Amino acid sequence: MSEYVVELKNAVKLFPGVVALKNMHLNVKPGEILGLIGENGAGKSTLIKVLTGVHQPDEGEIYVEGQLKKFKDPNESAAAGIACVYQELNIEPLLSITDNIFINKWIKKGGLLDYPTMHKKAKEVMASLGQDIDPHKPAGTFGMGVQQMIEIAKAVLIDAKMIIMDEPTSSLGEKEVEQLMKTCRDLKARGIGIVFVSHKLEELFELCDRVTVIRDGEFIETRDTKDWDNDSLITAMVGRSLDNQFPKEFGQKSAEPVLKVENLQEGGVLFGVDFEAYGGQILGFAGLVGAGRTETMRAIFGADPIDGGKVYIHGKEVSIKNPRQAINNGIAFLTEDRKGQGLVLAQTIRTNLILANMKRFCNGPFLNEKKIVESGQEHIKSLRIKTPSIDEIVGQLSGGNQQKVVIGKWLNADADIFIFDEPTRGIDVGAKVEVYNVMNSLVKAGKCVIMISSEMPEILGMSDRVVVMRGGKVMATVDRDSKHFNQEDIMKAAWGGTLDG
Amino acid sequence: MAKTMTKKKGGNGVSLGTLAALVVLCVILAIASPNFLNYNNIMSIFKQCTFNAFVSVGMLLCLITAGIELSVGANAIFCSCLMGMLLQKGITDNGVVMVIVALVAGTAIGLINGLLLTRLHLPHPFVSTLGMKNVLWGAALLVTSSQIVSGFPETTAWFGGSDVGGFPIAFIFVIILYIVMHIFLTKTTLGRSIYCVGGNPEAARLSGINSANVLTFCYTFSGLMAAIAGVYTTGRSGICNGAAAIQPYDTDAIAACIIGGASFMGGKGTMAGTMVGVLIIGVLRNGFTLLSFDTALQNLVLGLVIILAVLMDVTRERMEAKARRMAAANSAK
Amino acid sequence: MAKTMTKKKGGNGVSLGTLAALVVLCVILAIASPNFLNYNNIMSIFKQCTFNAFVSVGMLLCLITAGIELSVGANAIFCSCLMGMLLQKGITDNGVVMVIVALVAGTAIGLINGLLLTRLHLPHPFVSTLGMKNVLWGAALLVTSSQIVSGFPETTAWFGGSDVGGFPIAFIFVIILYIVMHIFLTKTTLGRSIYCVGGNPEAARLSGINSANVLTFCYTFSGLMAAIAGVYTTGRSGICNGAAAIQPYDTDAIAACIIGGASFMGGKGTMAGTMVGVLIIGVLRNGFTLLSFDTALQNLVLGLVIILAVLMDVTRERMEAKARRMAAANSAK
Amino acid sequence: ACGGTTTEDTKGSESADTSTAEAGDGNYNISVILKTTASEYWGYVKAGAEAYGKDHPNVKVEVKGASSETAYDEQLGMIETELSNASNDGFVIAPLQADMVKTKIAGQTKPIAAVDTDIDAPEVFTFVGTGNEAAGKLGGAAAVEAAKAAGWEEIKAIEICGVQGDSTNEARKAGYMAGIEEAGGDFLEEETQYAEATADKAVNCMEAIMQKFPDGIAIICANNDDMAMAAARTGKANPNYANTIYLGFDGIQAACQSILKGELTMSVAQQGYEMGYKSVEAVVQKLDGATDIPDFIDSGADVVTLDNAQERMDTLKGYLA
Ligand SMILES: Nc1ncnc2c1ncn2[C@@H]1O[C@H](COP(=O)(O)OP(=O)(O)OP(=O)(O)O)[C@@H](O)[C@H]1O
Ligand SMILES: Nc1ncnc2c1ncn2[C@@H]1O[C@H](COP(=O)(O)OP(=O)(O)OP(=O)(O)O)[C@@H](O)[C@H]1O
Ligand SMILES: [Mg+2]
Ligand SMILES: [Mg+2]
Repeated sequence: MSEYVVELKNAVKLFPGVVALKNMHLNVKPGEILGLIGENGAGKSTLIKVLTGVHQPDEGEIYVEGQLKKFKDPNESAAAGIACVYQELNIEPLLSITDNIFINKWIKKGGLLDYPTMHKKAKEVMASLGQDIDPHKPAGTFGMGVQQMIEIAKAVLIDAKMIIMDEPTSSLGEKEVEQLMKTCRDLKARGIGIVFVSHKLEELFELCDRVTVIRDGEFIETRDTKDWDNDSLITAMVGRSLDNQFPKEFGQKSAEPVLKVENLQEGGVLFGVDFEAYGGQILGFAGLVGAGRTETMRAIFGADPIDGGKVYIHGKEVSIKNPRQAINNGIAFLTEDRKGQGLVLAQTIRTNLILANMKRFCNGPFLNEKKIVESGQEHIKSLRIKTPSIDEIVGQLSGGNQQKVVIGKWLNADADIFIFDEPTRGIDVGAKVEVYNVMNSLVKAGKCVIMISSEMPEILGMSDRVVVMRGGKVMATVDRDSKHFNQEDIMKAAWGGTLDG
Repeated sequence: MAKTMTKKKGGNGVSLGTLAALVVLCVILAIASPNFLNYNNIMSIFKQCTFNAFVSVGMLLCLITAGIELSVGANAIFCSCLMGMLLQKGITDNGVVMVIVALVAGTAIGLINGLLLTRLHLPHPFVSTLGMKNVLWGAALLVTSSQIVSGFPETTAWFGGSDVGGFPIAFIFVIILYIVMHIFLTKTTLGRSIYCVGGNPEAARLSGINSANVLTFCYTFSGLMAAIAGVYTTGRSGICNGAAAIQPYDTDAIAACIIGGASFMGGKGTMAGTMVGVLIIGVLRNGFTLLSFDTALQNLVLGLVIILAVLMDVTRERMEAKARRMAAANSAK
Repeated sequence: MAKTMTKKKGGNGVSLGTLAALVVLCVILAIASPNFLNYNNIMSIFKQCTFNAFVSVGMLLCLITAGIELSVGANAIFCSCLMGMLLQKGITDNGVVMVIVALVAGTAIGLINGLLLTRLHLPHPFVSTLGMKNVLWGAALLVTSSQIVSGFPETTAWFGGSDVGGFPIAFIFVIILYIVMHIFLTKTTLGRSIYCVGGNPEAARLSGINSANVLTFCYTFSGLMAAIAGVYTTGRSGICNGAAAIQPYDTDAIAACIIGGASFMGGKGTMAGTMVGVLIIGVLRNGFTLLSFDTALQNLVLGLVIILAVLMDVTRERMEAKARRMAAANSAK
Repeated sequence: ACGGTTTEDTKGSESADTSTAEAGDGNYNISVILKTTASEYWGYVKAGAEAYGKDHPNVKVEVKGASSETAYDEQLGMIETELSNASNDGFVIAPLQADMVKTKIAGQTKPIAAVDTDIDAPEVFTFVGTGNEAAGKLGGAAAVEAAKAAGWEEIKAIEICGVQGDSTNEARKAGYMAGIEEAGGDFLEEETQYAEATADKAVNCMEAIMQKFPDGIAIICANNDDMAMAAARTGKANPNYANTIYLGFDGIQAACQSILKGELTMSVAQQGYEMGYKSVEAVVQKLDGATDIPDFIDSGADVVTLDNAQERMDTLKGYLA
């Protein structure tokens, strides 16, 4: 009986044109939380899919409690007691939350499915994850946060020896993250081993017992968490040191607001949102999941019909009925759901990059491929998109690299108002800095940047002003130099508290 | 997608809009033709619906998996011709044997459709089943050497021909079948897996559902349904004719399922809805004959109704969605 | 999907597997029948391909948007019958006028298909175009009072009938059309948008592409193509016949596109591939005549070839992917 | 006269002419393009045509047909292909759309014979057949007589049609109507049902007819035997339709059986085998320079009833053997 519940030894995994893993190691003790970190495209998800039998390794062995195992499909790994929360949401949009949670693990009574029991259990487990919702509802009607929790509920429900979580917090707000960490500690207490993937270092430091770092598909190093610090961790994963995680730079605040929103109304979601955004500044949007930040931006961008309210750009009232008009008015909107709303997964990087502004790459009606490739290569270099070529199908990039493609797309849209909804979701620390630098250069160029983020450090690190939302209303607006510009007060506002003065 | 997700269903999963369409249709016909509501006529509507009712079940399963089954009609006719061949070539005149042969053959063909899709990794069943449709059409003609066969024994005719108090046996069977399948789709593991595979194949795969087997099952089952339909039509018309294989049975079935709320994107569709779809088409065709419409008018009206039925449903949904948003807005005030 | 994404194409975007299928087919026929390679015969193959070539263009656009267009054939026949009506009812005997009327009507019908889909938010074009198919079939019979009309003026016959040195004018037009459309799809913004709308309509919409208009364009254009096909068939056969609307033109077109690499999931398909698909089907039918296959065999073989053509392609892809993995392996060593 | 014997003796006479045929300048390729080969009736035409080839070693007969009687474009393609095929010496065509064929064959010099359905074009030197209209007329008249015999006072007739707009369909309809009206029957045209030439739809139509005319209709005539047989079976269940006259078209074996079983009453029979045989024969004679070929060769049609059904069935079996 080995000391490890699961052990992976010198695994190799090849994809057409890509070596995703070369002699990879990983081992997890029962009742420990192992952090796994690495740059985008380092091979974390691949490593995980090898452990769960989604991919079969070209070389290498997997041991579960000392016995050598070969997993032909996820069933076999589940049977061996390995559960997994995959990086990408895998929701059955049309089926109820219950169906989603019990997919292929249905509870039966007398040969037939026992829905009463399943609904009950589903409600319980979702509640234990802090989501009080009706499990009969189709999962597709909920936002990403809830859907992420459904995925976690799936894994928690089966009694596993080891649970793997691939970036579970990337689409969660503060509150959900807290809930999740609590859940993890409970599982750990029950002697279950947990692999926890995240690009948020503070989460790893807070939660994990040991942290494994991988780079370019290779195992780099595993240490106890106390033996790591920010710099050593970053150096290990990006192979160089990063002096500053939030390289904030300041632009020239425009005299007049570039974007002004008055009393924005949308049935059931937005109840009179007002705010102003200035050029040369980053306006942060803080709030809990479901606060209405995304909906606000969708409304401004013309993605959803609004029921009332005014929008001014450069002091001129504009009526924006659809995204095309928004873009023509110089607005760019990087959505929070890259898979569903950001990318055409089946198309190449080349095509996705020009999606938002084909005009710019045209001579007359014809596309200028030369121009497209040049600017494409530039983005791949400046954003460090890890890909074999510009003609790679976006669907096959790693999660973080997909996110970078979306950013590239909007940089091409030559807008002067940039709305970033969770722009660093699923991006590694190195790449985050690159994204921040992009924002910096935008504000330096006098552009107006709006950044929705559920990561408090990011909000505090990068914003010039912060709008705090709750329940479809603006609770507070905090300037960088105000005394309220700190985690406590902003969270207080997000929870519905009021800030004096 | 969002709008389809919020789709409100009646208890058993039939969309009210389509049900309304059926009712409206019946009212119109009842007014237009005195014979419409007469008992015998309603019975013949049931008889006329039966064939489509059978093939639609198989079609529905395939549609739920985001697939399609274009060979259902040809398969049915082929099975019917197979029975004819046994008789024609004097191999047997035992009705039971004929029926068994037909059922086995139809199921086997369904299995082949399934394997083509899952084992040979054809991109979409449209192609394989379209090919199969042509193959079966040819085969149906070959086995009967392009002749019409008649004079089937009573035992064969029983399923398609007999009734209790005017109520066709076969339709009683249909009703039972639909109830059983409703339970199957809503209350069994395999049934749910079918929706999962159709709604999000990747999710199904990652949760360890063996998509390949689920798909193969659906197409095999569809084959069985087609075979039963073949046996039925043989008994009903008393003859078999390979040339009938080109009839657009498949489009009738697809129309029934779609009108009943199924979607090409998969993951949607119910037995109750499909039954309504089948009835809408059956009632229409019956109306045509009662009012002796000519082909031109028949197609014109059929086409319009198909569009309208779905239109009604969609509009209803969107109005509902709007109403909900407004309600939410006010409640928030 | 993943596997289809890695699909390797020849320069102009035709998948080599399907091309091979065509070549093999030709070789077999050349051996089997001395007349196959004869100039006149090749010309008649082109003539027989032309109709399908036209409707397949429209079909391809709709397939790329993850849609489908089942009314192409019926639309073509309707346009042809419209010309017939003008003649029959003595409204005009001016060929040019007839052609213009046909083109306008066909395009308008396409527009209606598009608006049904985008403005009335029907779930999937299958239903609306299926309905439209029936409507047009009926309409075609109505306008000609179900009679075959003949005796069209020379001007109408020109497009369908005339040739330069035996080479049919219409097919020259087809070749030009395919080249232009190839450039359109690969090199213009609208063309590229069509692929993106097919791949992910929501993402396209949020990127400022007006998905609704793109879709409407595709169906309208498909209508125009159908109209041209209608004018062609009128000129070629010298008559119009409403009953012809039942012929499975739509499945021929779909088969051509799919064989040529299009997908029901949208986002895929090329002009070159489609041309190969059209030729495969045309060559087959021609071969049947030369070898005087009887009907049964024709259908059987057609079915098998449809399956095989796609099968070849899929297998080739998978072998390629394997090869690339091996390459990666060695490079890693 | 029943199909059987006539064909026997024509065959006899053929073998006589054969000598002259061989005396003519030798080997011919005759291409026979039928409406389809996917039905029993056309099977006989095919058999007849090929039989001539067997009787005359110097004549090579190739028979082909579209995949269904509504596959207009396929036949158009076939005709093009065959006309462009240099090795053919003569053609026999059964047109799905006569006018269309007319445009296709314009200017052809090789002899072309029309079979089953006439083509009114100078290039066509003869038509072998009866014409669907004439045959239908025959059947209509016979049906009315039978109905009178069966004791119907008012002789109403309803037709179950095939594919609307299809020329064969329209011709047969016209024939039935004329035959029935002339013989004093009453052809209810506005009651005409359309069953797309398929048995199962015919059953639906029959059920509707019984709905609308509960106390019976004298004559139900269908455009082919499958529809007629299916209708007859359905009608038998209803006492008021027990002695209705069910009239089919083609007189195929299954129809004969059905007649013998007492379901179907009668069927109009065209002599498919003879048509095939004689049409090829005519083309060969033309090639041999014969000038005395009539421009209409009547292959004869008759009505199959209980009296001659058995006989006909045996003959038909003989053809396909
Ligand atoms: N199905 C696939 N086909 C081809 N290449 C793939 C496939 N899946 C992953 N890859 C490649 O394998 C490498 C590792 O990808 P992986 O998703 O494991 O990275 P990751 O560490 O999870 O990155 P992220 O932090 O962005 O999720 C990447 O270069 C990616 O392009
Ligand atoms: N993760 C979620 N959980 C629950 N409801 C959500 C979620 N995301 C969206 N919604 C729905 O949409 C409305 C507004 O959500 P929105 O996405 O705008 O919030 P947000 O502040 O952007 O949260 P997020 O951090 O998920 O973007 C909510 O009232 C809720 O109905
Ligand atoms: Mg990953
Ligand atoms: Mg959001």
